Formats: sequence, C-alpha cells, structure tokens
Amino acid sequence: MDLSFTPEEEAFREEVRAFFRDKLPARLSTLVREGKRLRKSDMEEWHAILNERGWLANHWPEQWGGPGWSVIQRFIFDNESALAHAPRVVPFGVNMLGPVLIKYGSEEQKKQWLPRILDGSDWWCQGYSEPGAGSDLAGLKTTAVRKGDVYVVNGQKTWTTLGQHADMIFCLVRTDPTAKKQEGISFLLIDMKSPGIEVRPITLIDGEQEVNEVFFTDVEVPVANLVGEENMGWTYAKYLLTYERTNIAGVGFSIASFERLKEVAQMQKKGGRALADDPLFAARMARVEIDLANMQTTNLRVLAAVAGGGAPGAESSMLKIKGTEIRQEITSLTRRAYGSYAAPYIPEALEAGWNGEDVGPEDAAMAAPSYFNNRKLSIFGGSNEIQKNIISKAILGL
Amino acid sequence: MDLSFTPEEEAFREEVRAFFRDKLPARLSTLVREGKRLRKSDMEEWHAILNERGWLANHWPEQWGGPGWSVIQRFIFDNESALAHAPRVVPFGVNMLGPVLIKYGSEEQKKQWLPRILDGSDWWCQGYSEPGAGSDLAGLKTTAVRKGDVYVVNGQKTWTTLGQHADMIFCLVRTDPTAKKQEGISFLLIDMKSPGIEVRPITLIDGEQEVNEVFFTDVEVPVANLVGEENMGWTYAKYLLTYERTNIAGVGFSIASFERLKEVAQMQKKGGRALADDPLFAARMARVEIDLANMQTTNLRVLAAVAGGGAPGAESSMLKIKGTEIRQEITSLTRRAYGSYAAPYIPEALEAGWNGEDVGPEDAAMAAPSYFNNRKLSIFGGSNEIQKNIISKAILGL
Amino acid sequence: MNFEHTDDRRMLADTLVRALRDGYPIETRNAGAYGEAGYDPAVWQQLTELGIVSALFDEAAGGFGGSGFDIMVVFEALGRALVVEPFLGALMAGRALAAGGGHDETLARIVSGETIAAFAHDDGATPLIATKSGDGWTLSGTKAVVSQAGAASVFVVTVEQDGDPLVLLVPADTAGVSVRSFNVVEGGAAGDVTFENVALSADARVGGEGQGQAIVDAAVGAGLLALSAEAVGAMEFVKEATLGYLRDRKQFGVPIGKFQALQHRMATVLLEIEQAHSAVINAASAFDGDDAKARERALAAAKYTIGRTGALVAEETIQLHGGIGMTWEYAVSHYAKRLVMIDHQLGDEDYHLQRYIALG
Amino acid sequence: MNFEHTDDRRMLADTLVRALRDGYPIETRNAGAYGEAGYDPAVWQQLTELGIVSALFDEAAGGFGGSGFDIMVVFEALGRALVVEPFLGALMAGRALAAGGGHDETLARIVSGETIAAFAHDDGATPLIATKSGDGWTLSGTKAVVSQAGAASVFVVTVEQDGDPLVLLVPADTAGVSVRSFNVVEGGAAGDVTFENVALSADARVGGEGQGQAIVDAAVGAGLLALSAEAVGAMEFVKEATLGYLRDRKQFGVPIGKFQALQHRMATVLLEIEQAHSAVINAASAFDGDDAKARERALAAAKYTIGRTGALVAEETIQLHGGIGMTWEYAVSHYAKRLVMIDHQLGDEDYHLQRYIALG
Repeated sequence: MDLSFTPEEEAFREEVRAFFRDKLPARLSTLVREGKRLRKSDMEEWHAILNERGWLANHWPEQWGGPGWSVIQRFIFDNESALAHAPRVVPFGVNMLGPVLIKYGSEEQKKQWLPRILDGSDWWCQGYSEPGAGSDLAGLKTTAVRKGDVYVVNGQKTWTTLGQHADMIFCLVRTDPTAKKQEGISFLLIDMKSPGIEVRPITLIDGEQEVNEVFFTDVEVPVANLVGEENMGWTYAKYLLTYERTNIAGVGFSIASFERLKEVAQMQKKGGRALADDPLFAARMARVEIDLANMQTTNLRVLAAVAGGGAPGAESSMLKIKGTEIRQEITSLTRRAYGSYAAPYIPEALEAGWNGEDVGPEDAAMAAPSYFNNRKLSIFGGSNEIQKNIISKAILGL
Repeated sequence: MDLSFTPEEEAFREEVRAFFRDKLPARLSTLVREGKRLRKSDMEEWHAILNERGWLANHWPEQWGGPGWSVIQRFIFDNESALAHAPRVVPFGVNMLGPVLIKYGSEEQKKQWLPRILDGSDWWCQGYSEPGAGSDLAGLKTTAVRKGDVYVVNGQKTWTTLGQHADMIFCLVRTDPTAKKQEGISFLLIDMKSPGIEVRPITLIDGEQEVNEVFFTDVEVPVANLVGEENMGWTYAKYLLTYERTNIAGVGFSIASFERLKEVAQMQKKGGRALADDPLFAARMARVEIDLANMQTTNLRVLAAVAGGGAPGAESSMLKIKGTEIRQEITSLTRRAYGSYAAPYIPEALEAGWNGEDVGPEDAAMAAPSYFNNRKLSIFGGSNEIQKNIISKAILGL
Repeated sequence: MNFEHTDDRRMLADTLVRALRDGYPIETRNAGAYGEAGYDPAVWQQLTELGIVSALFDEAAGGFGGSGFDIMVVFEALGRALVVEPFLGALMAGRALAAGGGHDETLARIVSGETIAAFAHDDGATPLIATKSGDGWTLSGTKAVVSQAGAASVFVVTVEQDGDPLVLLVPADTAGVSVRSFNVVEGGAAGDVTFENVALSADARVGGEGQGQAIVDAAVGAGLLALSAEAVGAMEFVKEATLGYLRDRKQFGVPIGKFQALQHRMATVLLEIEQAHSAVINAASAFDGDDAKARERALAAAKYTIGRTGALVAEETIQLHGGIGMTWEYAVSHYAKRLVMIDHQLGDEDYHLQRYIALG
Repeated sequence: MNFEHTDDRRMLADTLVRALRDGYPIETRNAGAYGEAGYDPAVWQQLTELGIVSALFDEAAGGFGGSGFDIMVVFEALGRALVVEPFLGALMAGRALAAGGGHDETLARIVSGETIAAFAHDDGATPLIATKSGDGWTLSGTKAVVSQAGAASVFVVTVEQDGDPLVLLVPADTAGVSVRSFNVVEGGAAGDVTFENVALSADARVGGEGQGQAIVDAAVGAGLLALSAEAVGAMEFVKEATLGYLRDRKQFGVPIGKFQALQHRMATVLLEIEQAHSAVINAASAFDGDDAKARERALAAAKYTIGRTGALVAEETIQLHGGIGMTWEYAVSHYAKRLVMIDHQLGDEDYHLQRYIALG
C-alpha cells in the first residue's frame, strides 16, 4: 500500500498543471474562482482548448479521440482542473451521451455525432426527468409513436440543465405503452430546432436560470436517431447513469472551496479575533477538512478497485452521498462565515465584468446563493435517498 | 400563557418537597444518587412509604386509592421525585396493570388485585415481549388453551424486567391461533409460583441482571384470571402502552443527571482548566441543557393539551423519542467527562455498602455502565423507530 | 401554569393571520420582497392600521400589548406569511426609545406605524465613532446590513464606547447620513448606513448616562424574541407544505410519504419544530421576568435553537421536495431561504450558544 | 499509488486472522477479558509465537516489519477479533525503547514476546515526579489506567518536566512500584501504577537529553495508529454482524432489513466505516513519512474519526439489533463497548480535533 503517486503519476500531474498554467485563460479561471456566471461562449472556449490538446473526452477510447488515461490519471486531471479553477466540462455530450453512443450506437451514429461533440458543433442536453418522474425515472410518460420514417414525440421533460443553449437533446421516450414500466422505453436523439419544441426556463431558489422545461408537441424525429434497439432504452439509460463516476465525489471542487473558506475565516472577525480562531467555527472547519481528507482516500480506493478489476457501480453511490455532503457543508460554512454580509442579494454581481462596488467583503454576495444552489447536489443525478437504496440493495444485500 | 406555576401548584410542589425531605430515607436517596443497585427490599420499603401517604398510584381514581391529582400535579410529583433521588416506582403493577384492571377488569378482579398492588402483597412483572415478537408485539406465539376451568399456557416471554422478584405476571397469550394476528390475543394474570414456570436471568451489556426470560410449560391458569374478554387482549395491551405517559420524557431524571454532570465537568480537568471550560465540552453540555429546557416545556404543553381535553396518545411518542435522546446524551457526556477513569469495571462498587477504595474519582465506575445500560431507553417501551412510525401515521398522517 | 393565550391576544393573532392569508399571497409578498423597495408600502399601511405595531408596545409606550407573548404571536404570524415589511425595525427602535425615554413623539409615530424606523447596531467596514462636539456629537462610520434601512425615516443608532454604549436617534434626512440599499437573499431589503461627520445635538441621545447597555439589551432582546418567533411561524408553514407534498407526490406508484425513511426524517423534523416552539415560549416567558440573566439565557437559547433547527428544517424541506423545492416559483424555497438567513441576523447559532455558556 | 498490501504483509494478516478465527472465539476472549488477569496468557503466547509482536518492529529493533501499514493490518485483525492481550503495551513501550536506544536486551524480549511491557503515560491523582538523586532519580506519584499494567513486567514511564519529558524504564518488581489492577468495562484489564520513592539509576533513562518528546511522540503515535486500526477492525465485525441480523431477523412478517428507514441508517453506517478506514490508511501512510506535522495531523484526524464513528457504529449496532444487542451473551455488545471505550484511551474525539486544529 502506498498513497504517494508513482513517478509516472507525478510526472503526469506536472504535465496537467503546466497545461492549466499555460492554456487556461485567466479571464475564465477568475470567473470560476469568483463564482460568476459563465456564458455559453466561455464554456465553448474552454472545450475548444481542451479538445485541441485531446483532453476533452478523457475517458473515451483512443479510437474516438480519448487520451487513453487510467482512472487514476482521470482523477488527477479532474482534481487539478478544480484546483486551477477551470470551467467544468459540460457533461451532457462528453460524459453522458458519448459513452452510450460508443457502447450502443451504430457506426454511422458514432461517426456522425462523436466528432461533433468534440469540436463543439453540437451542444447537447439531457431529456430524462419529467414532472411526474423524478426519482422514479422509469415512470416517464413522454411518448414516441413510429410513423413511417419518423417517431412523433409528445410530452414534457424538466430540469433540463443548460437546455437553453442546446442544439440537440437525448431523450428517454416511451415507445411501448403496454409494456412494463422499464421495458417500453427508447433512447432518441432530437434536434432542438425541430418544430414543436418549446424551451421554458425555470428560475431556481438562488434566482438563476440554469434549468429548463422542454415541451414536445408532435415533434418528428428521424428513426435513424434511435440509439440501439427500440424499447431497450432503459439499459442504455442505466449505463449512462453509472458510467463516468471518477469525479462524482467532487474532491477537487471541495479542496478548492475549502481553501477559499480558510481565507474567508481568516479575514472575518468574531469577538476581536479571526473567525478561524473561534473554537466552534474552527471545529466545524476541522471536521469537514478531516472528512474531506478521508473522502479523498475513499475515492482513490474505489477507483483503484475499479482499475484492478473490482466492481464499480454501487460504490459510486457512496462517493456521491459523502462527496455531496462535504461540498454542501463547505458552502454552508462559507455562508456562515460571512455573517450578516451573506444577506445582500446582488444578482448583477454574478455577471462577468460587473464593476459595481461590493457590499461588505469581496465575494460575500456569492456565498448564500452558492449555498442554496448547491442544495441540488443531493437531489440531482439520483437523489441521495436513491443512492442509499442502491447501497442497501447492491452493497449491503438488504 | 403563563409558564409559572399557579399558587396552588406552587403550594403542591412545596408539599411534595417536604414529603421527600421528611419521608425519603437518606439511605435510599444515596443509593439512587450514586447509581448503586437497589435490592427488592429497598423498592418495597419506598412503595410502602408512598402508599402510606396515598401517593403510590398517583394516577388511579380516588375510588381505588389514587390521590385525585391533575396531570400537572403528577408531572410535578414525578419531577420532584427524580430531583430528590427517590427510587422509581416499580411500574408493572402500579402504572401498567392497575389502569388496565380499572378500565377492563371485573369488580372481583379489581377488589382482589388493586389493594395488593398498593400494599405490596404482589410484585408484578410484564409478559409482553417474546424472542420472535419485539417491535412486532402482536406476533407473539405463547399459547393459552382453555381446558375446563383453566387455561394451559405454553411458550416463552423475554425482557421481563425484575421478573426474578415477581409473584405475578400479566401476560399476552394467543387464545385463537386461527384469528388474524391482533385478534386472537388474550390478557392473563399468572401466578409466578405455578408449576411449569421457569425464570432465567439475562445478563445485559453492563454485566447486570435486571431482565429475564420466562418459560411456560403446561402452566395452568384459572379462567378467573382472564382480564376482560377472550381474544380482546390486544385492545387492553394497547391501552396499557399509551396510558400513563406523564413521565415518559423523564425530564426529572434528566435534570438530576445533568446537575451531576455539571459537577463532574467542574471537577475533571482538561489542559489545566476545568473540563466545563473546554469550549467543545461546554458546547456539548449547553446543547443538551437547552434541549432539555425546551423538552420540559414541550412536555408541559402536551400535558396541558391532555388536561384541556386535547388528544393524548401519539404526542407521547414525541416525548419518548426526545426524552430518551436527551437522557442518553447526558449519560454519554458523563461517561466522556471521566476520561480514562470511565474504563475501570468495578461491579462490586455498585453494591450498597461497598467499602472498597474508588479507582479514580468517586462514582466514575458507574458512568460507563450507566451509559451502556441506558441504551435500552431507545429500545424498550416501543423502540424509537416504532414511535416514529406512530408519529408518521397518527400525527403526520403519512 | 397555563398554555392558552388570553382572548385579546388570540383575537389579535387571528386578525393578523386572516389579514395575511387574504391579503398577502406569496406573489404579493415576492413582488414587494424582491422589488426595489424590498417591501410593499401598501401592505405595511394596511397591517399597521390593524394595530400590529401597537400590539408590540405596552400602554406606557402608547401601545396595547408589549409582553413577550404579544411579540411571539405577532412574529409567528408574520413568519408564517413570510412578511418582509419593517416590523422588526419598529419593534427594536421603538423598544430602545421606550427604554430610554424622552423621545415620546417619535415613539408615538413608530407605534402608530406612521414612521418607519430601523435599528442600526452592527458596525460595518468602518466602525461608527461618536466624537464629543459641544453638547452633542459628530458621528462617523458605517452600520452594516441594517434591516429595511432604505425605508426608514429614523434610525436608532448604537455606538460602542468605553463603559457604556451610546444610543442616538438620527433622522434619516440628517445631513451626512446616506444609505446604500440592497435586497437580501431571501427577499426584503437592508442597507449599509454611512454617517459622514453627522452633527447631532445633545437631545439626539436616547436615555441617560449609564443607561446605554440596558437600552441595547431591551432592543436586541426584543429582536431576538421576534426573530425566533418568526422562524417558528415559517417552520410551521413549511412543515404543512412538506406534509402535503409527501401525501400528494407519487413516485414508484405510491405517495412518497409512504417511504419509511422519509417518514422517520419528517418525524424528526416535527420533533425539532416542537422543541423550537418550546424554546420561543420559554424566551417569551422569561422576556417579561425580573431575572435579567434568566431572560438573556432564554433568549440566547431560543436564537441558538431556531438557528440550528431553521437550517435543519430548510434543508430537509428542500430535500424532501426534491427539485420542485428548489424553484423560485414554489413558495417553500423562499421560506427555506428565510429559515437559513435568519441565522445571519443578531448573532448566529454558535454565537448564541457561546453567549448562553458565558451567561451560565 | 497502490492500495494493495505487499505479499508479506498480506500473509501476516491472513495468518493472524486465521489463528484468531480458529483459536479465539468470543467465549475464549470473554473468559480472559473478564477474568482476573484480564487476558489469556496462553493466547498471548500462541500469538507472539506467530511473530505478531515482531511484525510491529523493524529489523533494527529486532522485528521484521514496523511500518505504519504493518501496525495497521495487525491491529485491524486484533480489533476484528476483539483481542485484549497486551499488544498495545508491547508496541508503545517497544517503540519508545527503539526510539531512545540503549535498552536493547529489554527491547529484544519485548519484540519476541517474552516480556510483557506497558507504557505508563497519563498521570493519576498524584502527578508523577522525578527528583534528581545522585546520577539517578527518585520517582513518586501514580500513573492512571495503564493498559494491562498487571500483566507487565516492565514499564516505560513518562515524567512531565519543564522542557522535555523524561522517559524511564522501570521493571515492575522495582522496590516501591505497585499496581492496582482492575478489569475494564469492555473486557481486558488496566491498572493504576503507584511509585513510592522508587530509586532509579541513571541507566533507567530511555534516550538522552532533549530526546524525550520525540520518544513520547514515537510511542503515542504508534499507539494512536494501533487504536484507530483496532477500531476499524471492530467496526468491520459489527457491520457484518448487523447486516446478518437485518437479513435474518423477521418482524411484521419480513426481515427487518427490508425496512427502508433501517436500510438508510445502515447505509450511513457503511459510509462512515469506509471513511474511518480511509482515515486509518491516511494515518498509516503519514506515520512513516518525513513530515512530522503531517504525521501528527493524520494521527489526530484518525483518532478523532474513529472516536466519532466508533460511538456512532456502536450505538447504531445496538439500536438496530434491539434488545439482543444489549445482552452479554451476544458478541456485538462487547464490540460495541470496545468501540465506545476506545475513545477513552490516548485522548478522545474532542481532544484530537483540537490537536488537529492546533497543528494546522
């Protein structure tokens, strides 16, 4: 057992760090570090930089443009990316649809869609959740009826993150209404410019608009856009949900935000001394710091087991629960740390290039919105309750 | 709204205090305060003192020897009793069987058994739980088959507290094996000296023997000892379980043990100062002290609602959960407070009149056993999980 | 011992609850709360005409209530409806004036609701300093995140001094006073109040020599009780909303309230809300008592309790609702924000726990 | 990065686990643990003959292991079987001697298992004082709750001094040394060791001037790692026992493991055990590192983590079992006691959290 990186891993980390140092535009890392809004063009810019280096889809097979990294390399890259305050890779094309197409798509589909994910021609979004089908994803009601060369799609998707930017959406649709819940579902690729699609933004608790409702009214989709077999979509959907989990715990994000918290706690005062020296606040910080250090090793242990041929899958549920709890706790402490100056609500301060004067300490205005926004971490991607169900069944055998 | 006691209530409290001052033998209160074992004769002695004053069965109707107190008076009495370190009233006859007989027993049964509960002629124990029927109490399997003038009882009860001292046991038995679970149960009074009864002690986690297994092999019970109607026992059992709950939160016990904890935390040192001045330990103590102050008012609110004709019942589940959590937390902090001196295991130190030299601070030897023993609080009397089920159904309507 | 409110107080509560239910739906609330003013002057006027502010003061101060339980029932009702109008400032500033005496006219206008007042207590980036100047003072510095500062036409301002704090009444239009207003995260508004060489005469002072701490305690104590009661009102609302959602929302073919793991968590939420309610009752009871230490401890205990429980209730409410609980459109998200952000006013959970210990 | 143990270490662990599984059922354990001696000399001999103590020391000290991961695998296995035999004393006393040098013969006998040693560190009612006397010292005072003191034939004793602690090797049969032995709550034994004018010559000293703190750190650090690993071993046992119970025990016609509220709690227990396991791996890794502060922080983090998690796991184990988990007869009750009481050795959860902060 050896927790230190091998010389090769160490060299790789240096290479990654050098890349972020050289290629990550300061403008972008500043936006990320300060918790500002990213525009579509900002995200596209970063994708293009990563793609140029061949690191955009870092878990794809080399044949389709992946770099051929090990899980440990991917973990290192993800961590360094967060520590460098790089924008996150928009996951819908790269991390979600890509693997499904690679495993289940036809040769034509792979050739058609994969390069366009890499070069940014298509911005993808995800059409999974519906108003009546959240945790119970298989309860979805959106229908697709085959009529000649097209499917006619009717229904509604919701919580469609960044759908306002999307060119394409991959959707779970019900193609056999008579089959059992999981058995009549298919996986369709739909052009967002198709007649009959309407996107309506949902404003979230922090006042931001990052998710959407997508309505489908008699939308015609070429049958060539069916992935795999009709009525087999549930298999592909589950594969997508468990596939790429090296970064599900978000250790890098937590480390970066904990570093920021430490600075804030040094700067903020309580009773004449730094908040960081208040015994109760110091204890709160130390508890989460230790939990995070433990998490980092738990994450690596799980990844090492996968790399060594062990079972992946359900262990990622553990990483998801604990990882999101830690991330939420750090945002909670950051909010607490600002005291009364966490209260001001300055949405325009989230905009890049805002020149207004801060109210209170720098970045205080981001603390509470970030805390509230991050409550989503334990809800989306399979709520933490669903993850506990998975653990009970798959790991505990209950 | 007025949280202070009325002059009448205040006068009553004074009367109760005077009674404990004058009548509670110092020998007994010392044993209780120091957490020593009480012998059967100690408990009988205290019952006799209470009975002489007419305060033993303080929630029975006056007709049967109760003092005619309000719920608030009972609460005051229970609290003062704990604060005076009086022995607890052994509940099986007074608080459990008594109310069932008063509500559902025949005149003959009342006349026969109630006076003997008061004067100590019979020591009762409870025959509810079975090895296969704990939380699922109605799953009990002990059978009683009517043969002429007797029921023939076969089966096993467990967790029979203080059964080693008992003259009589009240039992739930299955009289109709074909009926649905709750419907074939009867409520029988059984003489512990009957042939075919065997009592085996169970040693608990702290090394003490306070609960027992009771085995029944062809035990003959006169049909006159059936309470109420055959196969209606579940109704009486439920009544018993929810009847007397003025003291279920154990606020008085918590106040008394918290006072003791404060003394210990003043006496114990950590890093050159009193443990009570350690910021983390002080915070732990303050949290439970506040929770306890809140609980006291919650308890009174529930009692006031009952007195005012509001619904009792399910609210006592709230009191039970929170009350036991607080009691357990206080015993946990007391254990923590003694540091390494909580470790020595000196069972003989629990004996009255033990003259050995203490290891470490006085009473340290009781701290860990008391903590472990009190884990039972969240298990017995309907586990806290069962209480949450009750709250979900009865209060939350889920 | 008696847990029933007096008839008068129950009538007041009923009137207020009814007025808010009929006249203050979440849309109205949010329009005011997130609008530029951060409240709705028309709503404020309606509610003050009902005598809501007067209920917070005793007859000597021109009101008809003023006990701890009056504050409790009013703010519970306000919390249940998520009211952002400037009652807290009226209470705290008015209580300070009532405790100090000598500003009867301003106090009367606050109690009647004609004048909106704010209590400016926490120093901002530049601490507030009062320099003696003739019989009066020159004030310089800032007060931070003063609730509804932009709406206020008078401020009661505290200045830390060696010995005893100085309390001053400063009209908002005094030369050198400026307010930077902003909305707050959960709706409503606050402002940083800047004093630039503000010249005040001797009669600006509230109370006399050596009375400062008692005045501050009177105002802050009332504020702590009010915020605690407001939180419990908000908790009651989200409890009912969450229970409704658990009963109605189906997943896997059954109402999600049938899932035992969620039931048990909801039972815990219920328990903790009941405990928070008791904490506020304890504080309201001690508020009127003679024992100053018991009063301060009960107030600290209440604010600590609602800080801890408020966050628990908010987080569980969102989690049990899932995505819908995170939407702006759905009322509970705003309640959840209030329940969390209330811990950022007048000292947080840790602060009040430490204060409780120090008072022990 | 590599999470596989070396072949040697895996073989050692397998041998130990097998020996304990076959030769150390809970009845054997309890007979020793609650018997007068508080351990079983025959078991101790068998296990030391397997070289278990030697695995805790490097070749320079006469062993064949001695890395952080060696300590980890040995104590995990010991914890899994709830072993009470005096390995902790061997480790801590031996590590102190190895760090100080100069007592090679005693060290060799400790490493081989011939000599049982105890590390006497915490002062009791009377603090231990060493008075200079000629070239040597006179020792007076008591050491509190020394693990397996009654079994030990030598003590390594620490004396707080201005500047640097003094570390002394004291044979148990030295004139003036006496032990009051007692069992401990979870099984096993400890003792208060009293020194009454104990005359020691200069060569009783372990290490030289200024080396005391380093020696204490070496011993205590090894002890913290060992206790943390032992706790994780015990957690693994009760996790499996609890899962088995949840699967087998039926109530309301179904295995209680089908109740979602219990499932979710068990999932949390699993998560926290995995985190505790990671904490111990982190500590074992840092234990051999060059960075003293990182080592101390990782050890504090591990002891804090297993203190917190140990109590959680113990309490949940008992609660999920119900009454049966509270019986002496059922093995988990003894594991639960150990998991709680381990927090009372070498500093508790709060102490190590504060130490972690102070080191930060």
